[in-house]
Amino acid sequence: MNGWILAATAVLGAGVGATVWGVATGPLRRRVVAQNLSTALACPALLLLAQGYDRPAYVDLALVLALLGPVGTLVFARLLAGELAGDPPRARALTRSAAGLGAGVVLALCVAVGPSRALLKLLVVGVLLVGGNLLASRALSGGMAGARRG
Amino acid sequence: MNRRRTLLAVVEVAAWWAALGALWLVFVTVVDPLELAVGAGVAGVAALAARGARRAVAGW
Amino acid sequence: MTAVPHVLPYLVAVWVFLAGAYGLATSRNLIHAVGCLSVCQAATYVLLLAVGYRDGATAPVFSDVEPGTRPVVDPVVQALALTDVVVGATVTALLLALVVQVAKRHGTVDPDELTELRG
Amino acid sequence: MNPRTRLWLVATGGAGLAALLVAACLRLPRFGGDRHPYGDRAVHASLERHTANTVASVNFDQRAFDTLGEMTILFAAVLGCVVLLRQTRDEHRAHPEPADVARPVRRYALLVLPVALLTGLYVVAHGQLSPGGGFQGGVVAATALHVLYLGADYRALERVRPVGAYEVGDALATSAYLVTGVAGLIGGTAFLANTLLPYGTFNTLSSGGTVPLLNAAVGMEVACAVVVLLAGFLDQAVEIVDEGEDDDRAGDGHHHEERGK
Amino acid sequence: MGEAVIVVALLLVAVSATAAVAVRDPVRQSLVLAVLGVVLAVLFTVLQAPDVALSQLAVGSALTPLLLLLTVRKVKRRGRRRRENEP
Repeated sequence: MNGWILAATAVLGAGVGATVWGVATGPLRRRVVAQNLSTALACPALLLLAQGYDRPAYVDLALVLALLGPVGTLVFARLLAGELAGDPPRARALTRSAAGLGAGVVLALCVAVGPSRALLKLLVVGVLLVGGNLLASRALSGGMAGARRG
Repeated sequence: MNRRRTLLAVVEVAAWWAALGALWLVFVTVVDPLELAVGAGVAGVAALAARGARRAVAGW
Repeated sequence: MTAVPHVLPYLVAVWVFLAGAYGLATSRNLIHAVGCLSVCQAATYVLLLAVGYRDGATAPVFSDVEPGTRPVVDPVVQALALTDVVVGATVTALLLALVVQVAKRHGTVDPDELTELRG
Repeated sequence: MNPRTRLWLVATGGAGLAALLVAACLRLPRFGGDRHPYGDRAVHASLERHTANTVASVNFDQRAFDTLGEMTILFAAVLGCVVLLRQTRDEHRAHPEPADVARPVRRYALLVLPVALLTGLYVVAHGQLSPGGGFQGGVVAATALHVLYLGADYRALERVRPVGAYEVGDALATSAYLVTGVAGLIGGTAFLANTLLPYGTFNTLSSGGTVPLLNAAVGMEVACAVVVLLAGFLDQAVEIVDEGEDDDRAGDGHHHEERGK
Repeated sequence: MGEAVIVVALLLVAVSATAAVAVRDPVRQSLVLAVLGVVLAVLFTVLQAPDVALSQLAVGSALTPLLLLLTVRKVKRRGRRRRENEP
């Protein structure tokens, strides 16, 4: 057990745990935000685990999650646009803090890894993660308003 | 105008190809000739898909 | 280590399976039932991987570690679970296609109403 | 059977099953134990054949016949979906109206599509080296295409997705797997035996004998299967309207929401 | 306690699986199932099964929710028609 895994445990227990609770209760607008945050928090946790286990190959998992997590949120934003239009989710502060956590984790890992090809891969994952989640959050709060049918 | 359009298409695909090829090099851990060849092919497929997608969204 | 963590993963698998089965039995909506079935499937993955785990070991993937330097977990159960995940998703899709057919034929996806229709 | 009796039945059966399962759990080898005879042998065999990802070696070499079965299930499931979701005589196609998606979302979709496709193909190509393989990469690549539906509209997706071609690809990939197996039978020793090709240098793309080939075949099959599968569902949900069903346009004004019944 | 992360992931799976069953509306259930998929992927990672985790991520994050929501949309359209026919 090292510091990286401890950090991952904290992110999982506090962050992802909270999103599980958020997605299971409350109005629909809170649930979709919680779903988006669950990928935004699980991805840094996966990166931390990759570093903690000293397995650069595990970064592929975070890469796939950073790509497909926001796509999953887009699925909900698109197909629930009708339900969400009347009651759009607003969670700017939460989304930003999750994005900030993701960026912070990526930067910390970059410092730990040092200049190499792995660093570039981490940066790619970080950009996809932060950009994707901010955009998915934007899509949830009205970005799909014109796509209620079709 | 037709030649101009072809040129634009080639430039678009080539730009995507270069960007995606660079991304492939970031993903892989070991670089050898076979890896480069596969990467070039895959980046080509993805570049064509990128152009196809852009045209499909914009209308033909 | 106390004795609890040694059976906890198995107990979690049992719990997830039973929860899914309960949902299946009491479901009032076939789409919800298909979701519950995928929860049951998840229990099998948890059980398989728990059986294959080894304390302090790492994944049996040697692209970034030298073979023999670190203990590795059991790859056989992982291979079983891996194909299961994707095939399970397609089976879920098949069941959902059946649900669409049921909705078309009978106009409802409530299993109780469907029973009444038949009887 | 009334709901009350059924609940009793479920409770009794569930309690019995729970008791049996917990009793079984207590007798299982302890979690994290050190005895994995099959695993150790599988790792040994995989390293002997220069396959870095032992899980890929188990799937496509040591238990390749089993994977053929999995592929067949996949193929049959997709076939079933296509049959169940086909357009029947009393249904017609209503063209979906173009959707008006916010511009950043559309740009994001156009950017993510090639990147996700590349990632999917990367995962397939490195299946025998790093975590991944045909099953995972195929799903990623197929999902990548559908970003176009999410970020634009269904018509845009239909333009880049001729379903017929993917059906052919699905069948071709399945046959490619079989042909590789038969080639092992003819040129080597047994069906799907990995004796045909040199094992190559450890931890490079060409290592592992026939593992990369089978991996690629599975990747193509899964990708095509998922595309065909989603095409059936998208057609039903977006395009196909049967007689009497209220058209999208008529019903759009009131989106009912069924709150947890 | 090197196994703390495993215990946390196991508990998350147990809780989200229970929630996925308890939430009865298929739309909300598909949201919980998406989160369950991500949590399962994390559990598989800490059980040192990155291949399975990748599989679960690919399937659970976008494909399964899309299938479920498309089915819900199709069925709902039919249900609406039925309710209007028999008041």
